[in-house]
Amino acid sequence: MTHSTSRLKLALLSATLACGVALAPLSAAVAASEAVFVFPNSHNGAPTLNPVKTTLDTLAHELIYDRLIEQDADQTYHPHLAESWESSPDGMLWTFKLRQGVTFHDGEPFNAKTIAWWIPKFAGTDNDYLVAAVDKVEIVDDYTVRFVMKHPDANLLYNLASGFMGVPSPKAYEAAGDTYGVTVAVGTGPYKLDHFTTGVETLLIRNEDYKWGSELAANRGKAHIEKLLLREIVDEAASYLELKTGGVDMVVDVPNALLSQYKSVKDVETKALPSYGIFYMPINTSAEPFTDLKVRKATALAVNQEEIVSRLYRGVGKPAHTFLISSLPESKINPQFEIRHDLRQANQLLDEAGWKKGPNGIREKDGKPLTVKLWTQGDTEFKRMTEVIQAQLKAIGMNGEIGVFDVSSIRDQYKKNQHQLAVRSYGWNNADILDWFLSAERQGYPNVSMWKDPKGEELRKAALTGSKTTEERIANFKIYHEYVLSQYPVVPIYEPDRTLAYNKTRLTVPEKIRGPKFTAASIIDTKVND
Amino acid sequence: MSLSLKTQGAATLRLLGKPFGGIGGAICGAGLGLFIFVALFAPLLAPYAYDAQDLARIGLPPSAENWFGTDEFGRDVLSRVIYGARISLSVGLTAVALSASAGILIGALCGYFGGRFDRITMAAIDLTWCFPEILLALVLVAILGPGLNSTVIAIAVAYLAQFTRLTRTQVRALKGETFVEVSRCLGAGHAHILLRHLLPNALAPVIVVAMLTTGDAILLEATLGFFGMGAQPPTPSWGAMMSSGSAQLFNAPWVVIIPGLFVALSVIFINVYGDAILAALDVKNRIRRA
Amino acid sequence: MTTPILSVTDLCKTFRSGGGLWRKPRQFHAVSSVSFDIQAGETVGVVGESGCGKSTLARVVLRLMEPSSGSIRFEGEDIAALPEKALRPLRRRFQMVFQDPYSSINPRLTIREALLEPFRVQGVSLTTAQEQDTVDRLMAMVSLNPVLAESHPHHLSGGQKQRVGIARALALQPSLLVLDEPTASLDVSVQAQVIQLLQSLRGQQTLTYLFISHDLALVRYFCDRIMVMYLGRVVEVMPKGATPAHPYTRALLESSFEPDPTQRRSIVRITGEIPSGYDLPPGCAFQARCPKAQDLCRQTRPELGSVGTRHQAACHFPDSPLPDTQTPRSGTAPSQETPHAV
Amino acid sequence: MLLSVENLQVQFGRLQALAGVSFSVNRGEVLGLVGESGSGKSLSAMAVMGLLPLSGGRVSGGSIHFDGTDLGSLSPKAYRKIRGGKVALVTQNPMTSLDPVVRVGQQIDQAALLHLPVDRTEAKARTLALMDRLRIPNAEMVYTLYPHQLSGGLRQRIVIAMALAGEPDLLIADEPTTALDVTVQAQIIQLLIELVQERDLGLVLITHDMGVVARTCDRVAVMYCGRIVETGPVEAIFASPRHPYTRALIGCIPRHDMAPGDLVGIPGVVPSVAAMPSGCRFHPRCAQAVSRCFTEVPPLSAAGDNHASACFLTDQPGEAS
Amino acid sequence: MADYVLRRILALIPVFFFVTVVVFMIVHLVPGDPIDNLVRIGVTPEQKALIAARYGLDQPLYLQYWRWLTLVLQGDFGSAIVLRRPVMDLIRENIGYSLTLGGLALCFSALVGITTGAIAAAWRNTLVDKSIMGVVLLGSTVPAFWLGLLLILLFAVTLGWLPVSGAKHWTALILPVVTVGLGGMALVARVTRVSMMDIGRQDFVTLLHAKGVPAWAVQVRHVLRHALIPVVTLLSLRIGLIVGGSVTVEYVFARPGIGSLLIRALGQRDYPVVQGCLLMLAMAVMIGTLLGDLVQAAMDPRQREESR
Repeated sequence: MTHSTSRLKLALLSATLACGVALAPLSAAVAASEAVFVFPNSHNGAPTLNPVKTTLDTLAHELIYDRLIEQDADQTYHPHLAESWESSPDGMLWTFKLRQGVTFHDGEPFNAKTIAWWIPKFAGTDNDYLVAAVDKVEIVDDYTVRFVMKHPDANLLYNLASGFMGVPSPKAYEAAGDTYGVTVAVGTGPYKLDHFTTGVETLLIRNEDYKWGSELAANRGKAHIEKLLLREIVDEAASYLELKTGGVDMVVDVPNALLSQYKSVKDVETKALPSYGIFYMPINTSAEPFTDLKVRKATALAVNQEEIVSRLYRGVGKPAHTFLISSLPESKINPQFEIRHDLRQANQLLDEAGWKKGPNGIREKDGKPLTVKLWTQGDTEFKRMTEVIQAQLKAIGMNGEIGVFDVSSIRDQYKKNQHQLAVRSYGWNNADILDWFLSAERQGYPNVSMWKDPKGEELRKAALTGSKTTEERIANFKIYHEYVLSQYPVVPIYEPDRTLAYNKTRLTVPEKIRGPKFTAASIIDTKVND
Repeated sequence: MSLSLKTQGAATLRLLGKPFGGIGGAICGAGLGLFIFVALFAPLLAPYAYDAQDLARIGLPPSAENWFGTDEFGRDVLSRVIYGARISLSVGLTAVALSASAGILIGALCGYFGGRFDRITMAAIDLTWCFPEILLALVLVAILGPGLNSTVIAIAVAYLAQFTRLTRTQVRALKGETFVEVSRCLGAGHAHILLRHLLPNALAPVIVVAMLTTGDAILLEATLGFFGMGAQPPTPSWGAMMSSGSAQLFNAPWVVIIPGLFVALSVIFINVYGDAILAALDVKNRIRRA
Repeated sequence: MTTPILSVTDLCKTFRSGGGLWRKPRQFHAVSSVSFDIQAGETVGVVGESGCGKSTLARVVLRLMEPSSGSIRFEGEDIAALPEKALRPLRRRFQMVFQDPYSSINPRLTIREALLEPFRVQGVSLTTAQEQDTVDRLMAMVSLNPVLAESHPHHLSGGQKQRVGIARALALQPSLLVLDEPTASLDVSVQAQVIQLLQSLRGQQTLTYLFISHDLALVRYFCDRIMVMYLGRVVEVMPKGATPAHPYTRALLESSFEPDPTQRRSIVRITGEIPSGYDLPPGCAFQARCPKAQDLCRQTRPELGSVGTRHQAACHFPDSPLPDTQTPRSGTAPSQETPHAV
Repeated sequence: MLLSVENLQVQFGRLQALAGVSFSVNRGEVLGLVGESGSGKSLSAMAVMGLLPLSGGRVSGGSIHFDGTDLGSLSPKAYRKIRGGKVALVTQNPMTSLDPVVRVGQQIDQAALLHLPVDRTEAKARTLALMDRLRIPNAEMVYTLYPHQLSGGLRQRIVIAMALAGEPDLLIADEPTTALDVTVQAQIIQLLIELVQERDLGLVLITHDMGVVARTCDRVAVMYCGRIVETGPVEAIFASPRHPYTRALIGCIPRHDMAPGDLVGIPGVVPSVAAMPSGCRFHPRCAQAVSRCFTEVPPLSAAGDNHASACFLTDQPGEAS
Repeated sequence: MADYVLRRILALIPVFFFVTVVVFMIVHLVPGDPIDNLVRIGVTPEQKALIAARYGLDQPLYLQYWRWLTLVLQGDFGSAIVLRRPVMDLIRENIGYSLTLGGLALCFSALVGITTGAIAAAWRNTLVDKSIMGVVLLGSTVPAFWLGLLLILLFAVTLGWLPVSGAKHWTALILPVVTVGLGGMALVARVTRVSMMDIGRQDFVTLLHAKGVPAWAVQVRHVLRHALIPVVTLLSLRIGLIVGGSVTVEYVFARPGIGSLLIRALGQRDYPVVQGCLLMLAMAVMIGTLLGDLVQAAMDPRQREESR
């Protein structure tokens, strides 16, 4: 080659060197009174911050809006925007005394008129069931309202304390129309909305005028953190890494599978939150062989909840033996109804039902092997648990064939009644979840068990609409819950602990987390360390 | 001696280039052979059952007992990788075989007959090029439901256009070759010309491209697996293994890194070996034309 | 007068190209009303530069391309409008040798398979022994070493391949052989070999050749009768040895250099190049390059008219076809040739 | 002597492609370098141009003197100055010899800009004048066209213009007309001859066509398998070719006075570089070969005035058939 | 040229309609129902039917298609069902991220790919060539998400130089760009290398040397220029990938983008969003191909001629 060619080579080489970017150490530092949180995974993709219309209430909702009533982790109720309340003995009238001196972020005052405007807004929305029992709202005085009921509702306080009952500013709400919740969201809460991008992030700015914190919080005034960036990260590993590398300060709701990893990081502190849901296995009661109660029961007894907790989750969380979370009084049922692992009895039941062990350990009846569809959705957590269940079912000679679907497809399959067993979960802290998942009106989906039982229906209606007081409601639901478990349409598996992980060099989080979730009360108590 | 040793092989083929040949090709051929052997005899080679859980031995690092460690259910990663070779390679091969057969058939007919039939068919097939392979495959799997069969079909559809186009181009180019005209001149019918002259000559590059595409198909399967579509648990495919392991990347990185390495290795083997074959074909071409 | 083996009348082939949303497709007249007869045993040459339509003519005559209009009578039967299916069995009687020997044999076939293809295509079933005989006979006919039968075409030289092409074309014993520039892609030394072979084959069996070439000297050497084409039309038809009457033919003759240093550095008068076949001007197509062009030439297209014995030219001002001063030293025109109208 | 090549040897790896080639050319003279493909004529041209490295070859022996300078001793940079300047090349295929994405006018300009002290405007003016001289009609317009918009003949004229743009003393034309129609070939040959006379150039015309040689050259060197087998003035070569190969080459060109059967080819094929026959390389194809030809290499020996032939049978001059 | 552009654009119109039909069909073939993702679990079937009717989901498919098509022709992609916002707004919100990542990845592919390809071609068949092509081969054979994870492990976790995820700071772009761009870079490098070597063998290159043009100028001004023509085609074909195909990388790096939006919407069966995104992608590919052809026509006069 000639000299000129060498020159070309030299030129090309130096160009490449110039292209090879010398990576300088870079870090996305966060200013002192700012903090970045990762949203709980289940909150991802919420389309709107309009509390009246949303079907997914998120941490952002809780920080922008205040509610009349707060619920604590032990399911007790505490005043917030409502200072006190009382109901008539027949449950037909509820009177609420409102807190004075509360203003919305846009400067509008909060008073009885607000409530009278707000409650009717629910009519026709997905959330109308929350106040469906309220006939009308009467203004007693500027800071007193009275709800006149259509029928007694023992669940009213629970509903008023739910995340959907954050009170929006009437003025802003009416002005924004359909875009309310997307571009603007105005409440009385400790944080104001700066901007919000679905699936990406929400930036909140401290409400400097806030001085009406609830009694769940130690700090009744404005929050300590000035700016709060809430990020939505789908990939669990990414959240973990962000916390580990200082990209975020807190991950709200750490997946249990990763808990030990989180715990192993130097500056990371974890904190247990109250549990808020159950993993369970619905059994399609309309599909062979599960029309047979014995087979259902055997299947249920095959599930080894303790093993899942101790081995798969390394002791984090609780085994679930009832369908409701353990903090609900309705879950305190007669232990004989609890579903517990009993391999011997399970095998015996299957023998009785005519399913005999075949040569390869799989049971058979009339020449047909006991092979059933075991379906779940695509998230890691579900797949992991399903694989373990599959292995456990094998022990009773049941061959579960796993099918993994995305959430929408699997619902479609449920509706078409194509399924047999499934692994599902819910997050709710009220016994009415029994109604949602087991009501004969909702067969297919959400009643994946396809359960339709006359006695069950009777008990369900009694519990749901026949209870006038909280105590009565609890008692009725207990009976219903016991009956449900005796029929084995569902197998409770696991009550996960929810855990918070944060960078302890950056944040100081209050010792005790109050409220059913990690919410405003805890966040305004959280401090950024210097 | 002419300075321009021009080979008239299809331009697409030449674009792929052949930086490796000789020894590299041989090594990779052997590697590929080894992978296929492992896939065929997985049950004999795997030290443990691929689905044998041992919840007491979760996430153990590589050791004498478990050469590649254990995964989040205490299953032996080595055994799963061995069985995974079976799934990943067979999904890749089946999908590409399916895709190539359909593509060759359609492409040959379109290329040979041309005209309106050709234009409409090709327009329909080209539509798949409007969507990135991954998205196309994801949507198709969503339509077809989960499972290996739908994965295979989705991957096959994703590469259909490529094979159809390639075959069509080849057939169209060959149609202009003198030997086809000779055959017509002798009184040969369409079937004779297509089967005896066009396809045998068009096929060689298509087969090489099919081989190279198998690498891409394995990657695509892995990606689908990463999104939880594809092989259903506990069936191990390399993609599915990486997917379920990704959350463990930082306390049990072997669960992710090892299957990924095997994907990369198999794709490299396939590519280099394919290139070597290409080079060999090219040489033959050159002799013919020189 | 015997029936000509091939009789072509008013043959036209038009290609359309371009065209689009707003434009009309342009028409390219590759072959325009060409008429000629070939008698059995005759060797007719078609000569012209690239783009004159000579190859298209060959293909249209053999129905490898569909004629736009006109008739082609092969041994009395009109094959211009015959459906392809009905034409196939007839094809064994007229064959073609193509220009490019390098791509005329399927690279995947052995020479043997290539030579047997005509029989397979025409449904002639042969026993193994017959196959062997046939291959040996064909190879011997074109003087190829029979060992080569099992090789693939890339092991053969261009000349050898062209021999295979000729053998294959003759396998079914056709009566007409169209040779489309069979030597154009070969070295001169090999060209001479192939021409020699063709001459000897013509001597061995009754063959009629339609010989297409751009080389006037070669055609004058090889053919009994010469048709000169320019832009899709026949401009001159002359017997072997005649002096050209058309200025274009004269230019061609002047441009083909003979190995004779006495003509060194003689002046070439022809200018320009063959224009595109699109949008032809009225009048004589050659007028733009013709040293003798006059107004008449620019206005009226000259028809082919007789200028001597069996000699026609399409020129308003043909040179007088004087008796050729350069008559061959030996050799005569074939005796079977009979006078006929074109 | 403008160019004198002495005992030039070229190797590709271990294969010897040229085994001692000598020829020379003067100003105003046309030297024909003839032979079949594979005889090494193009390689000789590339060796003179110093372009062998492009195809992986190298000069392994002999010398090339241009205008008194030993080209082998030049630095790459100095060689580059000569290339395209004093020595220019016209290549075989006008269809592929021009950069398809550059306007033809600029391609001609480039040569002038590289080798002459001119600026862009001057270069353009020179280009236009040159195009006119080469009888390119409508030069202003053609200047702005791309190669694919031109006919073969025009393209070859552009290639020639490119070669002439650097004001060369020596032109090497490698089969400049092979790809062209006969009438165009005649025009291009005519043009080359005119230029040689007009500019007092030396021209090495590489061709396989004895017809072209007869029409244009002053002297001829016949090459076969990397060797010169016969050289001499054109009249002598055609009148009394001494080497059987020369005779055979002449006999391959059809002539008006040939009778059927007179046109004979050369049997066999040119051997490949890797399998060169021993002795006289032509012996496997030569009808007159004697046993000596199989083992000994015949030297180029004088056979008349300026006429030499490398054949043991040179003493018996043959007639051109 | 203008005529050519116009003709190419007009030719896209039937393709566009074809694409709308296919997109619509595909989306509705996916089993599932957006309403389930819209309402809370406890809603009664009657309420669901009412909501479905509100979105016109109870109508026959061809009517739904027609309604959607008329909207699209007015430049409106309709309103998201689950996400409850105009699809246009959603796309606008996300496309910037996609274009930034994709565009940078494309530039990375192009610049690094062409440079390395050219270097490999200049030193063909040497150790430099082989090692470059080896690295390039590696780049095109590893799964993108896996590469992404490893890069995070190395640069973000172990070395701590770069952020793990997100789209806040420009440094967060480096790893995703490299991850997305590496595959393209490998392809570009190979094509550049091979086509430079191919072009280098052409007659006109010999003649350029014969003219006395310096070797580097021959390589850069002439050979590279030609070699870039197929590279342009290659890159233009990757535009679709850029707009929507980096979904795995978006996932791994927790970045928003059209791909992520599409996957999310597909999961929720939010038909208008999926349709809108797919249509956008298809249009991006069509425009990309068109642009590629135009750039090619600008680079290569022969193409202009053919298209005329």
